Amino acid sequence: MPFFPEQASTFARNVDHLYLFMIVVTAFFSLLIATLVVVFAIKFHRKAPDEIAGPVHESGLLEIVWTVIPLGLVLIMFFWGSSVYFRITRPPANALDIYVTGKQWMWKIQHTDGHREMNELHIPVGQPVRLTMASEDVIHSFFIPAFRFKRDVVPGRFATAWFEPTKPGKYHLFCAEYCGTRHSNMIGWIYVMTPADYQVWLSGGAPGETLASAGAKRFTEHACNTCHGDQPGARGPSLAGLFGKEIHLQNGQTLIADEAYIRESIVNPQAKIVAGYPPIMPTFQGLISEEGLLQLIAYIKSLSSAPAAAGGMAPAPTPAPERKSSMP
Amino acid sequence: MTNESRRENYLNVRYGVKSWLLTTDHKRIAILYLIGVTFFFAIGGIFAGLIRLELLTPPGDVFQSETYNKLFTTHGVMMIFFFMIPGIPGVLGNFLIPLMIGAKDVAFPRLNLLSWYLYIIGGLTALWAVVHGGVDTGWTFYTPYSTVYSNDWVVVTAVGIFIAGFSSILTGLNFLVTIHTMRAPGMTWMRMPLFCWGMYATGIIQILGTPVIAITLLLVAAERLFYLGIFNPAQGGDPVLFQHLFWFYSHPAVYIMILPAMAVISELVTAFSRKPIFGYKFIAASSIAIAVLSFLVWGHHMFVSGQSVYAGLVFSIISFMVAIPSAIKVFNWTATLYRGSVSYQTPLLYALGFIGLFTFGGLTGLFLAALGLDIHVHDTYFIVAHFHYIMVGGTIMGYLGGLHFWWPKISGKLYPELWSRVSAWVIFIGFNLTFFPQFILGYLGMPRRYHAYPPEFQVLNVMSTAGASILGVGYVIPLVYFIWSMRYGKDAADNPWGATGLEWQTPSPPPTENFPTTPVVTGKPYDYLTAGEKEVAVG
Amino acid sequence: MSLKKPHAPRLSAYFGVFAALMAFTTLTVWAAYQHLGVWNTPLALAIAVTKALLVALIFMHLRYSPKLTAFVVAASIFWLALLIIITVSDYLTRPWLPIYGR
Amino acid sequence: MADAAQAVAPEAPRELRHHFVDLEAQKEASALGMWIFLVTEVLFFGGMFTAYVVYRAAYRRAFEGASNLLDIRLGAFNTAVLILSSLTMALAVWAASHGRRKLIVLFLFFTILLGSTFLGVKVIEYKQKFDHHEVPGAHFVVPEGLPRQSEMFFSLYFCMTGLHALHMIIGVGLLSWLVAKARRGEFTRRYNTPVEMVGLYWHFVDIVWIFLFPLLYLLGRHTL
Ligand code: HEA
Ligand code: HEA
Ligand code: HEC
Ligand code: CUA
Ligand SMILES: [Cu+2]
Repeated sequence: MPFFPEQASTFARNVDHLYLFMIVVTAFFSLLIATLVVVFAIKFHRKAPDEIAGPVHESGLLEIVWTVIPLGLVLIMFFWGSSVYFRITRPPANALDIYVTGKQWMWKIQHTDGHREMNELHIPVGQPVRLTMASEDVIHSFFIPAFRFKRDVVPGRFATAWFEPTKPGKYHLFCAEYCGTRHSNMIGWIYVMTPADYQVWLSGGAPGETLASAGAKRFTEHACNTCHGDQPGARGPSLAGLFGKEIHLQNGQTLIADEAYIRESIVNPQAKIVAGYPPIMPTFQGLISEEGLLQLIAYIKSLSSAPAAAGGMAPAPTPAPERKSSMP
Repeated sequence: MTNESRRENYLNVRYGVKSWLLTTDHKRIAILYLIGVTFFFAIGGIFAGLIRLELLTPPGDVFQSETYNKLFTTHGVMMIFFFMIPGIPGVLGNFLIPLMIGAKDVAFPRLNLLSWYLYIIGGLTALWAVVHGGVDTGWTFYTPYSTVYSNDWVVVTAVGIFIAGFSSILTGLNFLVTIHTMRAPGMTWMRMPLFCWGMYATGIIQILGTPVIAITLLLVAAERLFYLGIFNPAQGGDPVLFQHLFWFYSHPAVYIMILPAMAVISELVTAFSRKPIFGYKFIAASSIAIAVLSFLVWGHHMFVSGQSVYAGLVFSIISFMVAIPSAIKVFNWTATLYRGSVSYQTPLLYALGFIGLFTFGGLTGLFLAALGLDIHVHDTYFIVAHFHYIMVGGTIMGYLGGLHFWWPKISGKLYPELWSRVSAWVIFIGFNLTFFPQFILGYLGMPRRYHAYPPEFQVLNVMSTAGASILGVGYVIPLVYFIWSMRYGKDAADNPWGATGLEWQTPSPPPTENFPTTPVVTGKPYDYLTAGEKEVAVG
Repeated sequence: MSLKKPHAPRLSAYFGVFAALMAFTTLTVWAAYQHLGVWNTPLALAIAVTKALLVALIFMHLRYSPKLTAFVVAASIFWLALLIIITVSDYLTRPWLPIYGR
Repeated sequence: MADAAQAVAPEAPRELRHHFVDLEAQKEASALGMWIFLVTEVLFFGGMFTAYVVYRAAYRRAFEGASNLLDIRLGAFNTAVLILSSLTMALAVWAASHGRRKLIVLFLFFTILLGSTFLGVKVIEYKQKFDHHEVPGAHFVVPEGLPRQSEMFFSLYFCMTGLHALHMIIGVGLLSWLVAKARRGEFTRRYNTPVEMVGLYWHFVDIVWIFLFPLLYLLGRHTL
């Protein structure tokens, strides 16, 4: 019987090492306490019914020792745990973009080239994958034990996260956040393929239109183009080249336009007003489905990248958004 | 019956249902709690049995998915809100605090009775929802599932918990005021039994945390009824805000569940090693430290929820810090046994079981507090194993240990020693067989709240179910012999264990007013060397 | 923990506090219409805190109560601050890292 | 309770419950209990204040715009009414501590009157909101020129003022109970704890309003 799930991503090993360290500490202290308790209980067993123990010799030194040693250990655990965590949070620059929508009770997956999958995800080995996830209803959680990867998908905002598979194979995909009746059926498979197999998979099946062109359709459907039409005197700013650009806001702040910002600009435009424009953009909260939002964003992103990026190994690699400040 | 046992005491001063249902005597109210708590534990336990039955095989073949979801929701709600939280405070706290500090009753006896009624009304309300279809949100009521998608019984359950919350608040308030204002002459803070310190710390959490869950559940109910949208993303609400408010209470609440058990253990360890507790001040202070720190760590339940990574860092480090006072307690208990005069009677068996299982369960909590690791194990059976180790292996062991220890005082009777030892061992073995495999399951990736699971997890699940059946038998044995002993048990002496503490200075069972005359305390607690006449003068 | 201190303020203090509360109410309404930039809310809150303090100290006799009472009140404010500040700090720090945790 | 009787020595005052040493200890316990109860109330409202802070920061313009739809005159009037009622409550406590039976009843009566006035005005305000379809839920109509999230403001407005009003209603009930007791002459210089305790509660409810008023009515008035 295995005690570990397969190690199939770059950080699986890091997580397992930390796990082993914790097991050692746990085993040590559990055995220590259990042994002491049993030994004391036997050794100092009451010999006569009216026996009374000697006085207690309190020891400040002992108290300090058993405060400081655990303190040191937990500090190690904290720094170790956090460093693994930060590795998991920081995506590399050349990630493959995948768009995921969670919905009671299925996972809908869209590739930028238009391939769509249901409860299955095909990815090439050795290629960092960046997920942009949204939920249409309740909270779900995208969980791949073999990758030691999990991320809640909270409705109302995007969850972005990444992993890099290291071993071809077929792995479980679970929904880990309770989401209603068929929560335990919201499962699927992750297929990690060799680059060659992946190419075969890509060329098979007829991808529909690309995500970006689906988004372009929505762009006119929702009349975004009336204000963001790039015509002179348009009421809204041009969206060409927006993604990854530095935006100056009316209140003096600046930020980098990423998916979350664009999403917020659509569902809650009043929150961040671009400098030089009036706050007239209506909110589209509740009017555009999550899948639609993902398509719109793919479209807006496509306005920034080289036009011929579709297809190929890593369609439309996204620039790694720079970090704003020198936080740890 | 001997003459001695016909002495007037709180059990025989008055008879009849009314004399119980309208009593304001803290000891009788404790008995009322004992009945209520046992009832809800049995319900929660039966639901646990059904959960384990379903999980015997990989496909969901015994129940419908909907039913299964209601099973674990009801199991969690009943066990947490109607068994664990009111358990030790309601039964042992009520019975013992006034006795231990030398008071005639708690500060507000009528309020105390009201607490019990609120508890029962809340529990029956929640049960009503179960009978009529039931909720399937999990005990955590995460939005927007609970507010927009699940069924309307969420409202009824939330109201039930809301009512029980007030019961918990009033109990905490009562204990705090009692400990502040009702101590007997000479009973200074540093002479107070550690049990009272533990209950004091529990009271702090109860009054500061419970109101927040009350308002949160009220908002959930209101949102469901009036479509408010405070937690509904479609209307601009943020589900993660709900999680913040929920865990602001529900993390400290786990210490409402463990502090009273720790308080019991502190008493048991000294009594059965006939030795003053090692590091009295450290144990007392660590209870307070746990109470305060417990309010700073709630976000460790939200590491993968999309909470800010920086908030995650802070919650992680403080979660590690809460482990330190717990560690201090464990080490001090162990040191108390050293050179004691240790007698292996049943309460001590439970106490030792507690120390071992709590240590292990607590240490697995550290796995979860480590950010990088929690990402993998969050919402898997690892979590389920962690909290059952602490709550079943810890709190229930403490509760049963305490119940055995004070049973002679409560009932005036002795329980059968052999059977009680047997059941302690059965529980210990059954428990470990049930929950240890779940750690492995969790790390292998089996998510919790899963009605059906992939076949490769079956072996471990079968072990777990087997353990649960043993565990269930283990719990029924004490239930039977406690009831049996009330009629057929031998009469207990006033101080059958030779323990110190004011509660052992009064007859078993105590008279209504607890002490013939107000006791005067002149020395430290647990002074076994000079116990008896000199230190605790009655009169 | 004794109640032997003077129990209550003089009668005139009640009327004084009442007058002050009314004056502050007028002030806060007036201030709400002024363009104070970011300071509108802090000012309104400062006035509210002052008013609350007056009610607590005089009307509720907090000034004349045992230290323990003051401690209890301080604890409630402290815990309220914990709830609000820690929760809000999550929201404030979410955008710091532009990838994850949004 | 009956089982109390035996322990109370013959000379013990009527109001002394059996398990306390003397009246002073009893009063001390009640006061501490009441203050601790108020602590729980602070955190009870605290949950909503937290939600308010979070959403106000997220939807600033919606909140400011929606706040301007509240009637500031009614709000300010109610604030004054409540402050006045706090004064009469404080005077009632003063009267009780001097054993002035008639005055206790009078001041309590005024407090009830003012409390009811407050509730009456609240009813008017709620009615207006219903008429204007500004009540969140199925019939909510997004006010002209405001972002959709103004609904959130009204959700919080109704929750916060609604629970505050509920506390007022309970307060009025308690005051009526006190009036009945006071008329029977139950409060004396020596024993007046209930008046004091209800007083604490009433002042607390006033304090909650002192914060609700600027937070709900006074946002964004200067942007008008
Ligand atoms: C009584 C109940 C109880 C108690 C006391 C605890 C105690 C602790 N818990 Fe647990 N916990 C729960 C009940 C409890 N928990 C429940 C019910 C859940 C799940 C809720 C749900 O989602 O449904 C949960 C979930 C939970 C999580 C969230 C996991 C997730 O969902 O992803 C985390 C994360 O940090 C955590 C951590 C801890 C820690 C660090 C402690 C610490 O306090 C433990 C401290 C104790 C020790 C450390 C042992 C003694 C120490 C020694 C003998 C010395 C050696 C010490 C060192 C080396 C430090 N718990
Ligand atoms: C104090 C709390 C407590 C206690 C004591 C228990 C006790 C047990 N729990 Fe539970 N459990 C929780 C709190 C608790 N649990 C919580 C909070 C959850 C999470 C819920 C959620 O996800 O929302 C959970 C979830 C949970 C799960 C996960 C479900 C899932 O995620 O899908 C499982 C699975 O095995 C389980 C099993 C058990 C078992 C076998 C016991 C055993 O220890 C029970 C043994 C007891 C008995 C078998 C009853 C004994 C019988 C009697 C006393 C009287 C008999 C009756 C008559 C004579 C009529 N529990
Ligand atoms: C009524 C006109 C109008 C319509 C319709 C409109 N917008 Fe806008 N939009 C604006 C204005 C004005 C701004 C700049 C002010 C601001 O930030 O709110 C803007 C800003 C934006 C931004 C942020 C741009 C930046 O430079 O930071 C994005 C992204 C955006 N809109 C996307 C959309 C999408 C997608 C739609 C359709 C679903 C849409 N808009 C419909 C007027 C409009
Ligand atoms: Cu989706 Cu669970
Ligand atoms: Cu926790």
